Amino acid sequence: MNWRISNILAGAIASVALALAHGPAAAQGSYKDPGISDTQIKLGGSYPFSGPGSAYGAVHDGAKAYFDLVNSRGGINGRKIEFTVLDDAYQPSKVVANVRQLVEQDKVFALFNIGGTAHNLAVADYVLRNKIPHLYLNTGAIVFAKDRQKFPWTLIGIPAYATESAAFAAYIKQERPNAKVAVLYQNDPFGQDLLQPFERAAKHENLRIVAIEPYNASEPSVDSQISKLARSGADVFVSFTIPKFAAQAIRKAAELNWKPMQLLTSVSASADLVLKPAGLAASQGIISTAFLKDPSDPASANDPAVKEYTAALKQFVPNANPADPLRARGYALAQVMVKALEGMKAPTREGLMQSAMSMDAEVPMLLPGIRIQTSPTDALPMKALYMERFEGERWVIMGKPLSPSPQ
Amino acid sequence: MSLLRLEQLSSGYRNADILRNVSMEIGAHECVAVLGANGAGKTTLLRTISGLLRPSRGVIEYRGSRLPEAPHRIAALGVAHVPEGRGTIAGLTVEENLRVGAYTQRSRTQVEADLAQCYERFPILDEYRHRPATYLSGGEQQMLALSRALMARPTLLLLDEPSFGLAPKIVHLVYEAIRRVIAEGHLAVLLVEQSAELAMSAASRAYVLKHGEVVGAGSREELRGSPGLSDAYLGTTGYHA
Amino acid sequence: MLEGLLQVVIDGCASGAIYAAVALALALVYKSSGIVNFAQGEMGMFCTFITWWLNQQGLGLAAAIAAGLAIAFLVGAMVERLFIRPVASYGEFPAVLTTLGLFLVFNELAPWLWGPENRAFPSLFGNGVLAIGAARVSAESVGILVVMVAVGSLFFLVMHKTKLGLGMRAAAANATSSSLSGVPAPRMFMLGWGFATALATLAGVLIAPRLFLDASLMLGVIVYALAAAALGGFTSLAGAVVGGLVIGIVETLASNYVEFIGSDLKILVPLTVLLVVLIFRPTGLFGKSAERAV
Amino acid sequence: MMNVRPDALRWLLTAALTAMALSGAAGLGSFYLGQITVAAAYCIAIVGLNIVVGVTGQVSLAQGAFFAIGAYATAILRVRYGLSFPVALLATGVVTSLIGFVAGLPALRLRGHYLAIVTLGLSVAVVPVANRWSSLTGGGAGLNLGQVRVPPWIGLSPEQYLYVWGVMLAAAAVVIASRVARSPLGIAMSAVRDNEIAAMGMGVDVRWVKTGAFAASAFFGGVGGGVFALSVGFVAPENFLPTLSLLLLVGVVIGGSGSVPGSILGALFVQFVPDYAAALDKHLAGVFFGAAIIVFIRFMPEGPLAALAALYSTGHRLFFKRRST
Repeated sequence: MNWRISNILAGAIASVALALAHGPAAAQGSYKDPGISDTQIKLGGSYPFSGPGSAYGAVHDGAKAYFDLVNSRGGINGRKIEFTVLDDAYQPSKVVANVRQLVEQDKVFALFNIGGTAHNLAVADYVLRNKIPHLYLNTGAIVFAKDRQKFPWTLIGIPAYATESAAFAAYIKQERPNAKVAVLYQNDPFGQDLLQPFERAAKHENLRIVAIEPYNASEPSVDSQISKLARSGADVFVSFTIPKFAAQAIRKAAELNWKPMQLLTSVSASADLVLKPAGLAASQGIISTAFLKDPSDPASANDPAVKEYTAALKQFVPNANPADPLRARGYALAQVMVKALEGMKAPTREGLMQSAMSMDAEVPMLLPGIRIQTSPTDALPMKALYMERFEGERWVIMGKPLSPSPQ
Repeated sequence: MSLLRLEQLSSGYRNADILRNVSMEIGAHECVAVLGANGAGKTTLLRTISGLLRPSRGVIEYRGSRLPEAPHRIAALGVAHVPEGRGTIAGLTVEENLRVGAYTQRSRTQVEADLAQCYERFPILDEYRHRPATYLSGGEQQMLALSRALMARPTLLLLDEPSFGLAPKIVHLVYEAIRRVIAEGHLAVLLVEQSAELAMSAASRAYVLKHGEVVGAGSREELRGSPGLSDAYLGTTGYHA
Repeated sequence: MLEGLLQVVIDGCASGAIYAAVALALALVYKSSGIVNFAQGEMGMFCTFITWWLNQQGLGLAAAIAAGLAIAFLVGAMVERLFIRPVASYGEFPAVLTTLGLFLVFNELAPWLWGPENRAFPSLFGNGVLAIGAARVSAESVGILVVMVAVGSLFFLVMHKTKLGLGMRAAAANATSSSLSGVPAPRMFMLGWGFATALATLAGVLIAPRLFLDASLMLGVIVYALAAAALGGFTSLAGAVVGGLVIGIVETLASNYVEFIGSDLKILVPLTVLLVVLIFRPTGLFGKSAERAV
Repeated sequence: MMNVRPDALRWLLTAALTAMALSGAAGLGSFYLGQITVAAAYCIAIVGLNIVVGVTGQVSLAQGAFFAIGAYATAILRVRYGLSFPVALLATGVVTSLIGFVAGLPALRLRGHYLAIVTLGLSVAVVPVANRWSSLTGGGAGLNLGQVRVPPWIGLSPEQYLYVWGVMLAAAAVVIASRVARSPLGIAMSAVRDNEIAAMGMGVDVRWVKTGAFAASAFFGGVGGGVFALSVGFVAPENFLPTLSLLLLVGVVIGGSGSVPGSILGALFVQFVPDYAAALDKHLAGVFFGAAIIVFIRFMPEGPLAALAALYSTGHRLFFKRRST
């Protein structure tokens, strides 16, 4: 085809696209920072609604349900929450673009509940440069809590993965001091973030790890990894997996007649998504940690917080299954966020950070005894968690909340 | 009554007609050649008749009624087209190619008999019957293509340059077979060829195409009698069969 | 050590059975329409969801599977008619890229309709475990292999011993020539897509109990299945099954006994095997060269 | 038209187009600058892929891998070796074209689907290899490139500076590839695409043309990846899933296979249509994007430029005169 004509056309279309890209600039009120007014607070989020991590999109349902509930009750001091979310397909580069869009186009006041370790690391520089509160991340990477110089505007939402790892190591030490430990982990930031502190904690507790097997989330099955771990002769099996692979692992271990003590990360500690599909018989006695109330547990059906959660989800996100613990997590973190917004002394981004970094509060959807505690030098909002054991068809909380120090 | 009648037929690709206002008639059991230089529209003519191209204007009448649109429906009415380049079906064996030719035939015993006849006509096909058809030489593939068409027991056989790319000896062999088929008298043949001499060794009369239009027609004798015609429009003298 | 090896080989066969199941569907659609359908796995996944949903609605498992396969056949045929046929004449790229578009559509439609979470899928073969010496294998894995070999053989017979199969192969290899011989090529393509989608759904129904059903059911399998189908030569149904098993076994062996590869790089094993085989046999183990004589 | 003018015209148009795009740097916020810089990165990679797929006719599903290798190479050269980014980009291009040359070797034996699947293998390898080689790549946690340093006399923000670089590199890629496609080498490439045996008969060394095409496409792919890494400021394995190669192929076909300027449109499609799709319904973004691909291919199989040109020529015929030949 004629180069000249095609160039003109390409140029014309490209310039139309450029023109489309120019958006109107939002007006700013009398407030110092954008995204907040007498009647409104704009929050921005980014979730994987598509792509390989799309199961995590469910977290958004819970958050949305709680914000809608708060708005239906009149908002926070008369300010309604507008929660703008974009799809990032679980790609860090998309999170970067989304955050730029949320801050520059949508003029959000703060970022809330973005998931994934690499994904949040990717935007950390940007939020620091632009001084945007980057709160209650849906990741437990301890680096955000430790390196406050680099991440002063960032705060994780869930217990540090390292906290869970330390709890696991301590539990193994207590139950089986001479254990031979086998670990299965997902070969991405999620799994690596759980594995690395666990290795440190195991060293600290003098535990012997005899086998570590990675799996790629893009592959169909972990059967051959479990087979390999079973042959290592381990008598403790730690599973840092997402639900589908957690269920595969439990079932394959049973098929191989391998009966180690099993510890399963709380991400996959779901009766409905993991243990029932894997088979209840094979799931008895599995250990995990908990910080959230379990909406699928019949025993908690009368808990007012769970009742409110179930009703809110039904009202505002009608098709969502409330049993998914990720939805409960989103709901709980939205409760924390609302507390932080309520505690603002000044309606500014700095005011929000100050509120978030000096909190001592109970949150209804969290298990009793787990408080949100932060201070300017302490960026681990949830330090405690419970050990729990799967018995019959439900999780049973064991003992008191633990606060192991993350390694 | 004519078997095939074309009236003011135009056809081609996209919005450019290659054939323009072509009219011709072919009677049952006769062999008619279509002569013309490269690009005269000969192949377009055959492709339009067999339904691979849709005419932009004009009428194709076969046994007194219009042809359906889809090529396989036209084939089911007894029109067999040996396409340019032989149309060997890759990945199938020689025998499977022949059986595809008999796809419209219902009687199993008759198909087996026709198969035997093909093998008798071209023993080389018998020898290679279980080989992939693409392993055959060009001439063998032409014999296969002709046989595949005959397996359909056609009433009208369309042949597109059966001599193309073949050594003179092989051309001779192929044309001998074509003449034998015509002599058997069961079908009519529309034969496209660049070489007038070659085509007229089988055909009894011919149409001459130039730039997509019929510029001449006549019997074997008439064409022979006007050497100007073949020189002017055909250009080549071609093979002696 | 030897017991370990037996278990490793058996695990490899179990994975291989899964790859083979999907590879068979890929080979069938290639054989009957000449297109590598990137959406094959996703269409199978989608129809597996339909089967699951029918089962949830109270239909018995066997009836749900039968209905699911019938729906899959229709879905496949419709997709060919509505989306593939219009672009088929443009050449190969547009058709293949259209299957890529379909891939995205089906991949996202399923979680939108049924939710993103994984779920159990009832097994046709129960939860039994067979012991072979000291090695153990689930009845399901054996069942997958047996059913796929049986179905593969059935399709082989249909494709090679019936007139319909001859027509389908001919249409795929040379649509023009075939239709000039009276083969209704468009209908053959529709049938081919229908059969292949039903076969992919059968593969989905068989593997979903092992892998658990979610929208990514086939995502992990499709690369292996493509490699298996290519290893087998694309047009060969037996080749697809053999290719799947070879890949499953070699992959599991390598991840167990080659320190460097381990479980994280094992996905590279089938692709390397494929590359090496193709360098010596550019049309796969069982593929027939269509380009010998020009 | 005379001999000199079209060339001059081309340069003029390219310059005007580039100037128009560059003027955007003044008015756009950093979000859009980033978006368009990423689109420019895709454009560079799609131009490269077009050389292999459109011009030489070889199926490659490895372009996403070259893009990833380029992104990582640039990131590593910047972070670990502190190279300035233009130098890093150039080194990246050299590295990836060497890898591309090797990756092109299978094309000497394989064709069609077999080549597609083998090249897909390279794309599948990216994520696990990046995770494995974490000492270099940062593993799953990724590598942070930080912002580029802008020479103070230029007076642009880092985003604007990268945007200008991205647009100019994309324009350069389009111009260079167009010239190559028209050069004797490009004609040899097209000959390989149309008929390998005939090309050999014409004295074309098919082996060099094929591997050379892969090397060239990898060069552009790598530079595109480098621009991507600089613009995003961060590289992590999840950015480079095997689907990226398919996405770039979508860019080639949507823009018009073989049409180098079409690559610009292909890149804009790949970069912006998913966002528009997600704006319609975030849970159905893939459905809309997939549907957009299907519709574009259905109605513009040779790309929008060819479709518009066909429309133009039809209109021209209708309005002016019906030529009778």
